Amino acid sequence: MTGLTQQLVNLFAALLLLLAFAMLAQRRILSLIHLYTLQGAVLAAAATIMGYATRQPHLFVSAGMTLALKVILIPWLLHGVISRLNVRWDVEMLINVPTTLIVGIVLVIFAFYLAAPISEVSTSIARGTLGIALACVLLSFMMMITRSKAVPQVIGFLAMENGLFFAATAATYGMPMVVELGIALDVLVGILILGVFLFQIREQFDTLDIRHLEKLKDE
Amino acid sequence: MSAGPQLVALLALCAAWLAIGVAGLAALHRFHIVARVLFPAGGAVALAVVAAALPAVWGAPEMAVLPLGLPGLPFHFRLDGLSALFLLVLGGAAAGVSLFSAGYFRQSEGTAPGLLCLQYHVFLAAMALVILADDAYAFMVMWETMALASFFLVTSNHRIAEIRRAGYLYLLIAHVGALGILLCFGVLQANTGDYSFANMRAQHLSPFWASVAFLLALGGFGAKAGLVPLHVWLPEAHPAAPSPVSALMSGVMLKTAVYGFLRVAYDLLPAQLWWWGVVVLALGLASAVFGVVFAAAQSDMKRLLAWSSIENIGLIFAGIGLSILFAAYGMRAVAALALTAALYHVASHAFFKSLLFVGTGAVLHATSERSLGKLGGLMRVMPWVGWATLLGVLASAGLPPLGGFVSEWLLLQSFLFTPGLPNSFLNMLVPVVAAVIALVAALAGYVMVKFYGVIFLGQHREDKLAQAHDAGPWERLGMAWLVAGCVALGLFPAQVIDILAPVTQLLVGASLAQADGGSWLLVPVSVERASYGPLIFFAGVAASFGLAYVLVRRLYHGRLRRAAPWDCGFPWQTARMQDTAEGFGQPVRQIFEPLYRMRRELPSAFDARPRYAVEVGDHFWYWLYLPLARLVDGAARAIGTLQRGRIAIYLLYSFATVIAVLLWVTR
Amino acid sequence: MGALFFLLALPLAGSIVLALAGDRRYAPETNIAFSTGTFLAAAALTVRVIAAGPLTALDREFFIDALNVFLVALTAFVALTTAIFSRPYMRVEREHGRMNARRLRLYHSMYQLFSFTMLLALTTNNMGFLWVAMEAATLTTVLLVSVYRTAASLEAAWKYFILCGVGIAQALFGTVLLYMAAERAGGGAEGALLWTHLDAVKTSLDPRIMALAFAFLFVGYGTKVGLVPVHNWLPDAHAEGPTPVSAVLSGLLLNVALYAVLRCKVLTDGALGPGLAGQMMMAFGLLSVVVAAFFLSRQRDVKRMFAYSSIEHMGLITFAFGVGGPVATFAGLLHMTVHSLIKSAIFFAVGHAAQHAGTQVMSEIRGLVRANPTVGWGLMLGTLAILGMPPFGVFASEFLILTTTMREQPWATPLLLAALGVAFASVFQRVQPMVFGETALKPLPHPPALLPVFVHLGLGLMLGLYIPPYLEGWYREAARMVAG
Amino acid sequence: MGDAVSALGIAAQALEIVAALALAPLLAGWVGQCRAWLQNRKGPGLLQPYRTLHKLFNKDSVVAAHASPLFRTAPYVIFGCMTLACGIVPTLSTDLPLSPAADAIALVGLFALARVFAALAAMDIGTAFGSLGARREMLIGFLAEPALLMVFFTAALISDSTSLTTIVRTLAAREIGIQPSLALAAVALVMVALAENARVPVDNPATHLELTMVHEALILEYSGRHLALVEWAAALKLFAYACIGMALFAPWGVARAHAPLALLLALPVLVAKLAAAGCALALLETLSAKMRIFRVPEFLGMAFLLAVIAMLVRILLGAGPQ
Repeated sequence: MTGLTQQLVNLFAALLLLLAFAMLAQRRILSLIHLYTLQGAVLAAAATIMGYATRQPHLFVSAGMTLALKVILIPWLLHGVISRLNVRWDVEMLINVPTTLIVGIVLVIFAFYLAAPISEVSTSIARGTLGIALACVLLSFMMMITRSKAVPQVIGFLAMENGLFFAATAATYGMPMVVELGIALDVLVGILILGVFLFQIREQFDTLDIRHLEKLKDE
Repeated sequence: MSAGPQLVALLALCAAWLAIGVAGLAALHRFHIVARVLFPAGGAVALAVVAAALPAVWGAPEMAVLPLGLPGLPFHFRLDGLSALFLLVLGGAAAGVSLFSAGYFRQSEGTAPGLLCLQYHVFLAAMALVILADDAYAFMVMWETMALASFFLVTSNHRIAEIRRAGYLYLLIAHVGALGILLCFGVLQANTGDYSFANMRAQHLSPFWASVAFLLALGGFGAKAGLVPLHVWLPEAHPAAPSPVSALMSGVMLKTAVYGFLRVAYDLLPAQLWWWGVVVLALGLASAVFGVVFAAAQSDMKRLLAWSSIENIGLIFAGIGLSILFAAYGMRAVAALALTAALYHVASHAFFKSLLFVGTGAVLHATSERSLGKLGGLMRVMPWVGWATLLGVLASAGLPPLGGFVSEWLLLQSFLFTPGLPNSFLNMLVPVVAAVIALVAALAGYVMVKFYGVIFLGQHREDKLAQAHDAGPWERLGMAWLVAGCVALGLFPAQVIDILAPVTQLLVGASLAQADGGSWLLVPVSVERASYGPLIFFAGVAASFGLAYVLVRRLYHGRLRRAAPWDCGFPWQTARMQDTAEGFGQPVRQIFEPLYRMRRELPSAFDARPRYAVEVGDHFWYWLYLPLARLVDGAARAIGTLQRGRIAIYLLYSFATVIAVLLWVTR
Repeated sequence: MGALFFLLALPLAGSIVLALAGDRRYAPETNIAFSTGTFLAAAALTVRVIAAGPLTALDREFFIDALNVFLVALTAFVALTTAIFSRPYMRVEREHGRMNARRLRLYHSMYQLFSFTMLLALTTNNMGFLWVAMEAATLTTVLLVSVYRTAASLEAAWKYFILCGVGIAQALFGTVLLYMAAERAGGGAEGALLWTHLDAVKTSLDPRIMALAFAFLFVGYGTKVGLVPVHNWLPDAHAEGPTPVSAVLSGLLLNVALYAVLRCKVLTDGALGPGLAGQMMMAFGLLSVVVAAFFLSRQRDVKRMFAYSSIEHMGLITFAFGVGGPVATFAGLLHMTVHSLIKSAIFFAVGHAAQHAGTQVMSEIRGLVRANPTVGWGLMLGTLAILGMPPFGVFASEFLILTTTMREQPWATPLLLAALGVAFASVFQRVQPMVFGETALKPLPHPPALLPVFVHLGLGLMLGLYIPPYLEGWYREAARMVAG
Repeated sequence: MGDAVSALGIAAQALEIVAALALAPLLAGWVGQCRAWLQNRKGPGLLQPYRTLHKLFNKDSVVAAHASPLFRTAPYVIFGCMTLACGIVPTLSTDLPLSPAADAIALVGLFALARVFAALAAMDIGTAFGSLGARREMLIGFLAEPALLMVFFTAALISDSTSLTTIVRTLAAREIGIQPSLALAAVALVMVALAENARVPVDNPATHLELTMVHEALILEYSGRHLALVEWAAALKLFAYACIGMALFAPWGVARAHAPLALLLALPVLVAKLAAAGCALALLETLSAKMRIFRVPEFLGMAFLLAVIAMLVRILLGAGPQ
């Protein structure tokens, strides 16, 4: 039985990596949000499979929370923000797409190099996925750097959160329940605050381009 | 540790000074209490310090530990011969200056008198405790508190921009010097982690580390004393301070730097290397020449005295350098002679420089004028200040009956012994160094004649000078004490040498044997070799003065008539026809042209309003300090680009840091 | 156990109460009342810990020992004095029209919530909860930084949130790895993340995982400490928010972040031996001191300059902990205390100075001593204290740090001394004209409450000259615990 | 004072001072007379200085309206210093009770004290001449004093002491030989003497031309008894310099201790030597022309250099006969 769950978890990990790359190369905001929702769904599925395979009830609870938070609530909020600020236009990138992808690949290789010594020591069934989780985190970090608009940067931040969550579930069958709740609460409050900020920036600079946020410097 | 009676008394007196300061803070704006009660009380405490320190010169060293300070390193205090001597100098000069400042501080609108009283007495207490400190932490705390208190005193009327600038420069160089001293103590403790001086004395450093410690001490204490490369703050800070404070800073604070250097060079470092002496001698000479040459070119009376302080510090360090040189070659007796010359100059400079600064203070108060171009003829309206400052001028010029001459005499005598050095190169050095010392002493006379002549003699260059009033009773008392100090140091050298003997015995292991000179003849080695009897000397001059006076009155007459001075047929004599300060300094500026950085503005023949101006600059400022400032500014600008403002860049930094740390961890 | 309960319950309750009545006339007084309550609870807790040694509560979810109890006491005390200072400050801000009722309510409630999160982070035993509390601390202050709604404050808040968010995310990954290593070492499911359990079993943790975990944790919490390569958010955030927030951020939040790093260092030292963690902290610490020193001379805004000074001092403390050994760690703890006291005092004085001049640009603030002597002398003495002039406490700890560096790492001493010299030159060159000289400043509508400034300076002076025996024993116990 | 102050010593000291006071104006007169002969004119006669002194002592002393007491005390101080200087330099005998009181360095200090008081008195009046003269006098002073000190140092290195009586005793006891360091020192001393006593190459004692006078400018304002004392002091200074020259470079004929007979013999020897010195000075003055004031630093710089080289030669050539 474990052979199947092992394969399923690896499949979900591969899917997550693919989605991270897709978000890195995506130009339009709407499809960026769809990809994020997809990532949330994959995460929830992986958590349920892990919960089923290791018979740990709290994994089901966290899977449910992920589903509620990252598949329903946050995308709904983002859509609301997008429509309210009528942000439909393409997303400029600071560096063109091909170079970002190549750098992405280098990052993935580096992540695996890092995770290699740990994965063969780890006993959890999803040993190999730690490298992928680290890769997801680094890729979303990369995404935040290369985006020049506020909303894509927020989505990058959320993707990094997803990567971390997957690392928690994959490497250690999820954190203790209380900590999971705390993290989820923090993510939620973070999103609310970012939403408030988006409105304030829009009101102050009537554009969401971050290049206007460069006055505080010590040249 | 049983604390000796003298040390306990001295610590109590320092506490008394602090108490007076705090009392001043309490009576912040009540001027009379501060001026008439607290400052004289400070003077009385200073006298008590003299009384307590005198017996300690001969006594055995006393130790005490206070529960203050760091957990592992409480405050250690120690009173030995060297500390006692410098406390005597501090107490003596501070007594006179405190009495003077009782009358000096008026209801001026500068800082509140109570605050001034607090800073003044914290300054005195800090200096005394620096001299008593016996571990690195106590020394550093008291050293920087002294710098801090004197900084606040220097910037007491901080509404003038260039006084603020002077205060800033002063505290900056003092702090950098203190960092050097901290590094020196770090080297001296030689990895034992115990920072008490007792432990440092027990360490035997390798010649390399001993030299590193010595050079750090020379740099650190030289910055506070005003040795040449680090002297730029002194001509700015001393004139900016109120006069009694400049007197204390010049007279006593520079001596704490000399004390610190002697403590490290002789007490904490067991053995001395010969080239240390040469380095100190060279720096001392450079400071002396630079000081006196620049003093001659000044046209502000307090800057002139500040530069002359640099010259005197140069002479003191030259004496110390010579004594280190002799000590390194084992010539103990001659090293004692050179060290006695240096210590004697410390004492006499403390008294006559305080007297001169206090004199300028009285002039400044009477005329509220500092530039020499606007003074003149004050002798008639301020006789007390005039005669007292005349005595200070004679002592500062190193003229025979007074204190300045004795230390110069001892220094020149010690130069005559240098041909006994085994190193042939140094023997050749002797005539050059002796010549420079003689030239500096002569130039000091030139500067003092200029200082005294332009201020007190001649005609009033401004007509408001006629209303100048003489010094008040307190001020006269203070000046009288300082004059008495100068005269005593001049006429009774044998007794002063007896006080210095145990100190040189402690430091160099030998002292000036008072051979057969009796009590009124100064005989360093033997009568045939050299001797100087100021009392007989003074009696000789006085006798012939008196005889001539009486005989002329008896044989001829004493009639006197007043008339207008000789005007060589040109009736419109004005005060502007007298020699100005710049004029009087012109020959020295011409002869020592390369030492200055002069910018002259000469009027052309067709100028409607011809204007002549000469601006004397300091080479070190242009070749050392400005490039350093530009270097730091350039580095700051380069690092400034780190904070460019774009969030993407910041995220990139964070990303790069994570990658770097991960690589570091997993290598 | 009661004291701990009150310590956490009071600020939480305070934030709820003030959320409802934050803009009433008595809001500042209630704020002070809650802070006083918290301080009393902290004092009671401290006395109990000194007397009875470390204690755990709520089935080992909370753990108090010598190290975090002195930080708890310090945090509660500075929070109290900042609350006292913010009462007249906020009234003047309201007078100047920069604060309206709604913003005041936000300010007061977030202030109490912020002190709750810090106290939670300090007292919790669960590393996961430590992360949650740190993240919550960021969230509570990010709104406060942008409360003035100016373009600059918005930019500062955005950068603060994004950069700290990314930083804290690294720390989460580190905590995950820590949890993984703990599980491997045979811990029970829920006990695995408890620090006391980890401390007990730290020698058997897998060194490879711990090395990676410490890397992430150090960079994560290091961002919150403001170490140099990841410091960019700090000057903007500390300069743009209202002054009480800057004081609390500079004074306390940096200490809490460094406390978190210390907790991780103890575990890593157990697993890998003292080499790695110490070297990393020394490298980043030294880099922070040198780079921040050179930044100081480029500043035009007074709060930005003192923010950089905070970076420099946190770098020095990190360096001290990196050097390790009982004396250096003792000096680091002492420096942490004195830096918090003096830096918050400086921000109080700077706050009123900025209100006098109506701007934070240093060239427009002149002659403070003549306009308002207490503010002027407060700023001057505070600046001299923070620059390490004796007889203040900063010199005592710097003396210890420098002297141990001379013995342990002699190569670092000239760098440190040069950086301290440059910092002294730049800061004092800017502050002296601000305090001395002629003045054109307008008087304040309400008299400032500057008792906190002089209380802090008094404590700083005391620590410089005489460290009371129980305080010394307390630090030595904490130092022994950290240095192992 | 070492051995008991012998009666003979006191007598020698008193005789020396009285001789100095008496012979100084005569020396000045003699130099004036020699110059007159060299310029083939009759000259005012040998005793002219005494007559002028007597005339001046009888006249009232006219003092400037706003002169301070310093102006009136300065002449007495200057006169006192110069008499003490002549008392110290061993001209007649080496057993002088006053000699332990001041050695060579103190003597240079004594000259400096007199110079400072003269300069201050000149500046007291506040006219252009006084202050100009004071500046020039101090300029010459601060260059000549170190040169004189170096001359004394050379002699001190040879006789291993700075006490003048010991120097004279050791130099007199040496056999006559070519001694380069002493020769250089002699030339330096002559140049310094010319500068200090305001003789021709540096300053013309006879003229009152504002542009050139240095010493005369100092005493321009004095009259009556003050002028007499200052003139007498100037003569004494010339006498003292001559005695220093003879003590260092022609020390023979000076009486030993406990030799009353030699004391009487020493007086005529002194007069002879002074006459020769006077002639030499007059010859030098007529041969050289007055220098511009800003050539004086080079002139005295040369003297200073010579003195330092003398010392250097002494040390380099070691303990040889030089």
